[in-house]
Amino acid sequence: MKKLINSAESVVTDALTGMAAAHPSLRVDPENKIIFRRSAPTQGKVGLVSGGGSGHEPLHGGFVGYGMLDAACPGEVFTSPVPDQVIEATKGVDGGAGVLHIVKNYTGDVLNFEMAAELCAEEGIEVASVLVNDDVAVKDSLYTAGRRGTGATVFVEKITGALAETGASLADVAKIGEEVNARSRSFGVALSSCTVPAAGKPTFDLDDNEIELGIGIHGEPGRTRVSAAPAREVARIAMDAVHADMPLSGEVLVMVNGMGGTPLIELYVVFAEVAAYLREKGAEPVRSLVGNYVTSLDMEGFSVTVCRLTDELTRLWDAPVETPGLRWGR
Amino acid sequence: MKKLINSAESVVTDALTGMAAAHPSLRVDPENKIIFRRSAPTQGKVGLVSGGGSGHEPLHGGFVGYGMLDAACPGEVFTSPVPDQVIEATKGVDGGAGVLHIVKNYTGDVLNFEMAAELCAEEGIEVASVLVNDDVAVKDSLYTAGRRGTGATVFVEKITGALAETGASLADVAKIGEEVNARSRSFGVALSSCTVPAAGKPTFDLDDNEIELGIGIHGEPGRTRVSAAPAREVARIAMDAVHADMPLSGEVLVMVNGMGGTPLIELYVVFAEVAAYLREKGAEPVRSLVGNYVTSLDMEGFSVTVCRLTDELTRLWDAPVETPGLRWGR
Amino acid sequence: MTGGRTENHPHLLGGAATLMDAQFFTAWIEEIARVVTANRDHLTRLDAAIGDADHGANLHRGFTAVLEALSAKPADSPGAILTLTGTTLIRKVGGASGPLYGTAFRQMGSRLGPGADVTLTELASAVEAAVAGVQKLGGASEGDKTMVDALAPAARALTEAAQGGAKTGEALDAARLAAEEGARATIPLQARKGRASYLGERSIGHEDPGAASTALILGALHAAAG
Amino acid sequence: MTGGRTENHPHLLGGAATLMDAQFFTAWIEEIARVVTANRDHLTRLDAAIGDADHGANLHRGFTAVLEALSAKPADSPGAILTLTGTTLIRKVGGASGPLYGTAFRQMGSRLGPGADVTLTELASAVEAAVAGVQKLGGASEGDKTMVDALAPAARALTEAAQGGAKTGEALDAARLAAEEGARATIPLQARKGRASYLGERSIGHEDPGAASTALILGALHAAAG
Ligand SMILES: Nc1ncnc2c1ncn2[C@@H]1O[C@H](COP(=O)(O)OP(=O)(O)O)[C@@H](O)[C@H]1O
Ligand SMILES: Nc1ncnc2c1ncn2[C@@H]1O[C@H](COP(=O)(O)OP(=O)(O)O)[C@@H](O)[C@H]1O
Ligand SMILES: [Mg+2]
Ligand SMILES: [Mg+2]
Ligand SMILES: [Mg+2]
Ligand SMILES: [Mg+2]
Repeated sequence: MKKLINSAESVVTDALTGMAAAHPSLRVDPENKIIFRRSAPTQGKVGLVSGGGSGHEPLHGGFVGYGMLDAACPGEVFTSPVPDQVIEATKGVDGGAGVLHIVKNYTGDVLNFEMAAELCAEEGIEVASVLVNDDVAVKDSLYTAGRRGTGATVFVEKITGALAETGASLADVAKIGEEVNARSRSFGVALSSCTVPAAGKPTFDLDDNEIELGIGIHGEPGRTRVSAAPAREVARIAMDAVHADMPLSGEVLVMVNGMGGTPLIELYVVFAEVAAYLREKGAEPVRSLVGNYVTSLDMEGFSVTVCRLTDELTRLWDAPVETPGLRWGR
Repeated sequence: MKKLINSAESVVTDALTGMAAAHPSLRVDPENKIIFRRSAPTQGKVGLVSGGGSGHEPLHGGFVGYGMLDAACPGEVFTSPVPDQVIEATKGVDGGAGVLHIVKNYTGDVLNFEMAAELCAEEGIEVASVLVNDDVAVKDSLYTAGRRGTGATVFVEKITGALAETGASLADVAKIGEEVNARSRSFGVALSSCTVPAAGKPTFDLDDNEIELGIGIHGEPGRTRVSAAPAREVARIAMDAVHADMPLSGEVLVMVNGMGGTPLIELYVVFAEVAAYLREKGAEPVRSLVGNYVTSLDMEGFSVTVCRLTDELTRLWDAPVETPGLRWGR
Repeated sequence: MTGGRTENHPHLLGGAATLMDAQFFTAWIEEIARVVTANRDHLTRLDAAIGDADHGANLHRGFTAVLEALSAKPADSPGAILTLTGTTLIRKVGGASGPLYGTAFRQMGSRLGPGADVTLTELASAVEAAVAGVQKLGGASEGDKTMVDALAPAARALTEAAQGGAKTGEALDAARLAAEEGARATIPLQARKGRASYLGERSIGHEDPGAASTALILGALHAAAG
Repeated sequence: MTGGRTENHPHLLGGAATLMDAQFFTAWIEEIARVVTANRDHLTRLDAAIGDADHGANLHRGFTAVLEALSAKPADSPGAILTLTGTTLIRKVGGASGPLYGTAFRQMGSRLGPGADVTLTELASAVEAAVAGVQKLGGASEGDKTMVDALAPAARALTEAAQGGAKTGEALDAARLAAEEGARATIPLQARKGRASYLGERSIGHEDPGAASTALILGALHAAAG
């Protein structure tokens, strides 16, 4: 394993130190591992807190700022944050209008955020939460922990963030978050495994002619392994999975997301295929993101996330945002 | 080799098709391989054209838009564009105030842009050019092709772009480009080679405990190979090389740039070390970029670029920009 | 896996009615920390196969913090020791195993209450409370391929041994064996909870990391008894 | 490397004064396209060692386009064929080798002018013009480890052979040998031009890809003569 780190133990803290140095608009607490807007809390505004294991950068810390999150709690690599972090973040962003937790659906994230939410509620902070579970590769049934939260998290954070800036109520902000989640689906493909620093070697092994379909964002192996194929076919497999679960139509927001080790030139090649697929199905990609947004350390591969827009969602997507990872309109 | 492409032959065209689909603000000509602002040319404004081999995305196409380039000409992977592309781009952005070519100092780029500039001049378009040569790993002497242009290209494109929007003259825009280049230095480190699609295998091989110092952005091997080391030491080697060539002081703009295969979490770890180094030398990183800006396909590694700011340069850096790769202020 | 023992309480092997004190529970926690560290890579490898390759690192971080917490403010009763252990795990581990193991230890601590000495029957009841706490929080049943598959049989074995008047040493050995067997028995199962459930049928053929660490924790309990 | 020949002009082996016509130059270009394709990976590997691993792909793309251009609008004189070749290389290759080889062929074409037949002396002068064009554009001297190291000796060998009254076949063979020797002689050199110069001393020990492709181009010239 070769990585640009000082040690597996310090990687999260060291990266937070870098974020603090790079982004004066953020207030970073590397000790307790919390990233706040420098101006937090905003009085009268619903506070937005998200978090999860590290290794998915820019998610979540890179989405703290005007029009998106108020704070993020990064855990150790691929390990959900502990309740203390979430509690401190929640208190720190409470501007009197309640706090929304945006939680990706993993057992660890759910449990830790729930414990924190209970304690915050006991201390009189109104907390609601949105659970993101967009990954169609997981069968959602009694026989699994439910669908994973992946790419749609970016959409949920952006759109709830935009609505929160308008002074909307906690219930309304939570509601739109759920709507975005309900209208979004994702599917991921890996060309290589990632290497968790503390583990020191790849989580799984792929032959030079194999790819892994339906992967998550923690190096969990996917559901099937197939032969490597041209981008056109791989994109079609991913989009077929999305389309089978949520028929594609109308105006959509689409993200072709890199898993961390895949260069932008390849993501654009995939995006071309995804856009062609959408048009073939009668859907129109009116908004898009192409790049690294929800990564899995150094994994090579991509995920595609589609959200069926409404006029309101499009308007909120277009609203100004000013974070290290997403910025427009100011 | 596993890549998200359809074929080595079509990768550049396919990626351009993706860019066209993703960015309505651009007018992309995948056939002739040119990326224009949709609104080009802007009458009365100096037109800015850059270009170079593909494989460095978002450079250059991702920097086309308000406040930065008017057009970009991507060549084949790691191969400078041909004069025809540059000529068409130059004509397409000429708004009557002349056109600036921003050229990275490689034999191929220089020759192809020069040929194009001559032909454009013959057709009555005023063309000036700025040569970017910021890479301190190359000894600039009679015995080399001169220093390579790498990370400083982003700074030159941003700052000349900002000045051009003010209606400044071609001579002034060229002059500030040269000033940015003269005040900037870079150094790159690879943890792995890249794989050129048409070559099908890594350009060079590195053992699991080796890193390559002083690499460029085309998979050229660097000047020395050393044992892998903690980020702190590697960052120090890079910064020592920069500091030895251009003593660091005052307010600086600094970019920690990923080579394509390195995740953001590691780039932030490096940035923390770079910022600490700068402060140790009495310089202050008042502006920064951390991310993938000038990549080398799927190479793992980073480069660091430092520009010693002036008040004017800071103001122009802060001016609004709206491109797929850099955006703020609008 | 690496076994072994740090501190012994040979007197515990004496008879059914032998009491377990704060020193015993401290020895248990220390032994857990030791075996977790010794098996850190093993647990991470198990987690790499069907999860996200962090279970070893998570428990190592957690029990390292528990040792620090215990030496910073020594808890004086078995219940207080286990409660502090659980609280520290919740505060330091994260992931799924942090809240789950944290709850397990906190449930044991609260079931034991403030008393200075613990009988085998009380211990069995505490481990039953741990099982109930984990199941309530995580919603897993036996057979879902989780830590419950090792913890629940261990609780049953302890309860049966206590009811049957077994000696403490024998009872702890039975609990250890039941946990180990439960962990091994997760291998052919398809996961229905936690991260491994995403794999569907591909989770079959691998031991659940949380069940494996539970077996280590029960092994440490036996080892602490000498 | 792969050698071989496509079309032969056995009459050219006849005597010093034999003339080379448009058919001969077409055969040369076709033979270049063939050997470049056959040696594509070899050239790319050479470029990987001290450059950016694209030289084979670049020349393959370039000469494929040249073949298309020649068949789209057949040029009828040697000079026109070489000029079209050079122009096409400039328009399709990019990189350093595109303008340089493009200029080399355009210089040859313009030196040969519109005549239908070319003498050995005229050919030698044309290759000298190619060398001058490449040197003027790229600024490289012999010994800088570039294509000039193969092209310049080949031009000298041709000129000497022509002045010495050699037969065309012998002269082309001498040029080929000089180019091959020149390419081989780049191995111990440290590069001072082009991408390889960035490597400093590490460029030593590798053959320059452009010199290697020049040797192939001169080999194709000899092969075209039969
Ligand atoms: N719902 C659940 N109920 C009981 N145990 C669970 C549940 N979900 C996960 N686990 C246990 O947690 C273990 C994984 O712990 P760990 O790797 O530390 O956390 P994470 O899965 O968040 O990375 C699994 O092997 C399993 O035994
Ligand atoms: N200044 C120069 N003068 C002559 N030949 C040069 C010069 N620079 C580079 N070359 C030749 O070009 C070759 C590289 O061509 P190619 O790989 O196609 O272009 P690039 O270096 O742009 O990738 C080198 O091997 C060398 O022979
Ligand atoms: Mg985890
Ligand atoms: Mg090249
Ligand atoms: Mg895990
Ligand atoms: Mg090359």
